Amino acid sequence: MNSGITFDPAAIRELAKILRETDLTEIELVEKDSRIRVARQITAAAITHVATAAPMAMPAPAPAMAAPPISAEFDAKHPGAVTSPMVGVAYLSPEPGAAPFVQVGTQVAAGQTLLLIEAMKTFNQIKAPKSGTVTRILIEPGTPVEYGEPLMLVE
Amino acid sequence: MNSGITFDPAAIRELAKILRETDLTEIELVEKDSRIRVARQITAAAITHVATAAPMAMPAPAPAMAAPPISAEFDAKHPGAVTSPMVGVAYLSPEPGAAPFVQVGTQVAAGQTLLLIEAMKTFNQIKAPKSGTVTRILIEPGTPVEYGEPLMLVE
Amino acid sequence: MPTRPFQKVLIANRGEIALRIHRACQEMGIRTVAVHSTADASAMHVRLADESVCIGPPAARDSYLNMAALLSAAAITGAEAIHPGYGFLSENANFAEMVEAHGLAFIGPKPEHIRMMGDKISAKDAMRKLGVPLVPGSLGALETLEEAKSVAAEIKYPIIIKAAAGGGGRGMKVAHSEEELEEAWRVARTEARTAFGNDEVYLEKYLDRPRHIELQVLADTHGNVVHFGERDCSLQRRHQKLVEEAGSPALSAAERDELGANVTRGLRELGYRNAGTLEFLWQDGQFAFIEMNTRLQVEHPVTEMVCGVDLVREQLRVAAGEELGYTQSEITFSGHAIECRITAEDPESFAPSPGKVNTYHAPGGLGVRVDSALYSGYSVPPHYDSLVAKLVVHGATRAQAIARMRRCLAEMVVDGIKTTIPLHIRIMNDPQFQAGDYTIHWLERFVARQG
Amino acid sequence: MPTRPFQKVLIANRGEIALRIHRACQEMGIRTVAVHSTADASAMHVRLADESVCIGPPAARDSYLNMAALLSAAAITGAEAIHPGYGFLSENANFAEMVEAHGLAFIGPKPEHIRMMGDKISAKDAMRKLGVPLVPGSLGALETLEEAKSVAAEIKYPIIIKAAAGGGGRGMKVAHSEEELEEAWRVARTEARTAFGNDEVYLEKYLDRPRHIELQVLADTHGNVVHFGERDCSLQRRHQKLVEEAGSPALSAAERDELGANVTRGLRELGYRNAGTLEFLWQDGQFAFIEMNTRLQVEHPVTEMVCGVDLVREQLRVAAGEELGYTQSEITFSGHAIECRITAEDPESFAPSPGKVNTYHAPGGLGVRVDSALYSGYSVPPHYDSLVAKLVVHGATRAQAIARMRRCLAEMVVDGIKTTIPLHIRIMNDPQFQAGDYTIHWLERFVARQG
Repeated sequence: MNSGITFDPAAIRELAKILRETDLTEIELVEKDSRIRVARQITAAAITHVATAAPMAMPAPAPAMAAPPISAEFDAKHPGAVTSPMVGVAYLSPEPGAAPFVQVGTQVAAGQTLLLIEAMKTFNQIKAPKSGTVTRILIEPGTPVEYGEPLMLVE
Repeated sequence: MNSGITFDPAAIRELAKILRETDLTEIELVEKDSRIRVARQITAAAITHVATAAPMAMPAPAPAMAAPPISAEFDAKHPGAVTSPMVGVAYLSPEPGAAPFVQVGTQVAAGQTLLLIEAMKTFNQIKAPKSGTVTRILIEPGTPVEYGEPLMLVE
Repeated sequence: MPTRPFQKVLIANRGEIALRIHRACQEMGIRTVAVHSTADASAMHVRLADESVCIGPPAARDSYLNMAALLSAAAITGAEAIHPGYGFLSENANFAEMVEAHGLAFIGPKPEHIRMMGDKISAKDAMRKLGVPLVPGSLGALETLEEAKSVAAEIKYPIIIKAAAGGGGRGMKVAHSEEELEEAWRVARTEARTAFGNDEVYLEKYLDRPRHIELQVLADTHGNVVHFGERDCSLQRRHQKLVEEAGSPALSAAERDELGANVTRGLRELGYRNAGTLEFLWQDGQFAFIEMNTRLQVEHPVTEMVCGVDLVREQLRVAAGEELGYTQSEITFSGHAIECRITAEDPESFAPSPGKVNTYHAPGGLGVRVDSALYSGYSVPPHYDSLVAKLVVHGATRAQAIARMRRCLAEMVVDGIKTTIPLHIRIMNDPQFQAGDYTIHWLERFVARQG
Repeated sequence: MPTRPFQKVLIANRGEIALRIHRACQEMGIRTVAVHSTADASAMHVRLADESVCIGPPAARDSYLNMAALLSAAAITGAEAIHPGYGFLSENANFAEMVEAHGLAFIGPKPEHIRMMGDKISAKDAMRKLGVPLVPGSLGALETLEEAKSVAAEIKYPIIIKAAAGGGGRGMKVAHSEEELEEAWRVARTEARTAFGNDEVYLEKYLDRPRHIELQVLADTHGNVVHFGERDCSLQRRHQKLVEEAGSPALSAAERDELGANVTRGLRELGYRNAGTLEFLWQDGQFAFIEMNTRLQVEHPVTEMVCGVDLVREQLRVAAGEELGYTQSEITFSGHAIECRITAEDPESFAPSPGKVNTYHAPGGLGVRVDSALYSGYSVPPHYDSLVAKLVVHGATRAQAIARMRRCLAEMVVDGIKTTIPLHIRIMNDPQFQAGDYTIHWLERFVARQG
């Protein structure tokens, strides 16, 4: 498989079935280096429609900044998410052309610098909140980030 | 399994059941390298509230005419209800001082006159839609009635 | 005719106009009686009125058109006057007569004027006598080509020659210049002779790209008549107005003033009473009377926005015998107003879309007015007109009014049913509309182009 | 200073004023950047803006008051100008300086004028020099009783004698006539000597029943200054305005014009820029300057309603370097406007009532404006000001405006949280309010009486 990830379709189907049967909206399983997460949005019942109609009927929130950040799909509440403590522009390396602070797969210690955010001409070091492995980098170097935006996953 | 994750469907179903029973929205179990997380969006409670909020929050309908009819408590959909086919003033006897057409307890045949409604200087005979006993008279003589208002119960 | 304000008024209508009338009454301290069919028991005006009477089943002929029920409802509630709104019985002279015969005030014109204007021929005759402009042309049949040339030169080309006995397009020929006149004259006469056995023809100004421009008038019972300027209602689809403006992007103040002086003089002579609207076709600076509506119109808010007048309040005052209290010179026009009629229809197919409105959110802010009986949770019944909201904006200039309308249409939410909001957005974004460059044919083509 | 319109403006505020600014921008074709705390992610202005940036957690000091975050947000979105609204950083001279230091336009006055007016003493000094009226009285200490009599006769009774070294009410004595003056003079001096060891006293006009009247001004960067008349904001509770009117029921047009001429002359001399409001106490025909607000005010809509101006549009134009394009003589006043501030508070205890609004329904119709960021399903966050809606009406007369406000308050629905709508209904129904007979003390007593 192209990404090197193998998975068991039957297991996922079984989880989906459980999801349907149980009214759950999310199941996440983690074991060693593996993780499976299945989720479902409830849309079936007519009542739900009314219940959610009010907020849904209003205009959708404005796009966050000019280009929607690629991390939009990731929830800032992800347990491994490192979120931005400020508005600014994110950089992955200490200076242009230099090697990045971390890459996917890098083992980091708590307090280790992960990236910089420039705000008001100041470069602020964003540090790992805990030890772990960088499993995903959610921003492109040089792009703007807003407060609370997920930057990396450290798990 | 090729993803290296094994799971116990029964355990997940049990967690789902606990979730429902306890009103929790999320349960996460971690044991050594394993983690199970189940979540459910609560929509039920909000549904009822929002669904009925809109109509209830609006001003109540204006009182029907100057004095609310005493029949307000009775539903026009009562199976024995004789409802007014017009707007006008109801009279229970053919002329002032005369005996009423019917009283509570009167046995009536289908088509028998129950009362008069005056509209546009014309006295309209309101007839029993079916045979039965007058079980309740819902209007006072000389009072206005609106279209569809229950006048008597014939059961 | 009473000389004191009304104490209680019955509103013989439904929907947004019933709410409009209720609001005006309430602001004047007048109690309101809402009448409604069983389908409208939870309507906004029923909820807000001081009293309500259910007058019949959903079908309008048994409820809102049921004269006996309306008069009975007025009798049992002690209402002194009836406001008919628009549509339904508003232009029914018999109803107006019955209302007055029952000792109630009809908030509208005298029955004879409703009757006169209800017949298009008698209306045109009356207007001709009063000196109101009709389509210019020869008054009768033309004897000679020379006579035709002379009339055409006077009213200016293009002209149309029509068979006096004609109909269905036969015997009708257009000439755009004197060069074309002779041929048109001959062909029209030949066709007329062939088709009707009568070659008499007459000649009229040909309006190939007219605008629909109407004039709002108001008269009290003391001989005072004023006008509140024009509305441009050219944006129509199947004779239904969709967008209205005050003033017209095409008309000059001088043209408006001249027409207004002409019309108010005529109506004073006629002894007209209460509000009314004269509808004209307008092209190349010329007005041609089409008909007169002897009632409040759907689009009256645009006039209110530019003149700062409350027309329903004025109707109620005039009907109670009050004098206007102002003259034409005190009526001024400020800025520009646009109304979008939002209907419960598919914005492309125009299929009706009644049903439950889950969420209703009206736009707000400066220069915005919404006349709507919608609320969150209300069900639009399938039995009546599809108009659910009138979104009206005012701006210092027409461009500012359009910009404001665009932002309001983007803010407005009517969720659960389809509405024409998307169509209005497309209209407001159209360069031709923005340039004010449209005729009564424009919208049909615009809709076809989009579809 | 740019001389072309802005392309993109950052709105450094939240709630109804953020929406107000967004609307003005959108109608001018200016793109908007909404900034918001995490508590406001689903706010109306965030939903409607062209772009949005989350600038911090709920606490205002870390979000709406976070200058670095605001400037970073402007930088990463390419905004050219920042509108601060009211409250938050709107009167922070340092912020205005930082904005300009970053090459952006600050939509407001020059930093030095914000600073000058932010200090009450320097503001009063400036106004005295510019000839704007302050509380009349002796400029310094009085030497003799004769001198006191002479000043008192000039400024008219009642007067108050105050200890020059005073404070806390000691050494302050009121005299309502010359007969009372001598005793007041002696007692005040004795008290002053006892309390402060210094018997120097001065004398001021005593305002026992003042109204709060303020004047809206606007200045461009080309030396043009105009005023848009007064607002009467006397209805206050704990220095929070609840109801505002334009114009004041107490002020004559001549008084307004005289004050306006005086103030605009002064501000022209000062080189003031953009919008501002001078607040005065007013009693017996005399104005006494209190302070100047160097920003847009909450109650600006009542001015817009009577003057037909869009003040936020004007702020944006002026900040972009445009000329006003009109003079004082072109500013006219039409009818009367009233604003009710509707807050998420218990109408009797004034306890805050944030939370979910199940149904929001704004009143509509003629002469009604609602500025609110509420919508059905929105949750009012507990972190900020409790203002949730400004209900503004316009009428031909004050009585008509009050009648309109009453019917609007009855139509409005904010279900799920408590609001001050019931209090506003009581105020509108009060005969003293209806007579315009109130001072800055009236509302406190009214609330106490009701409770």
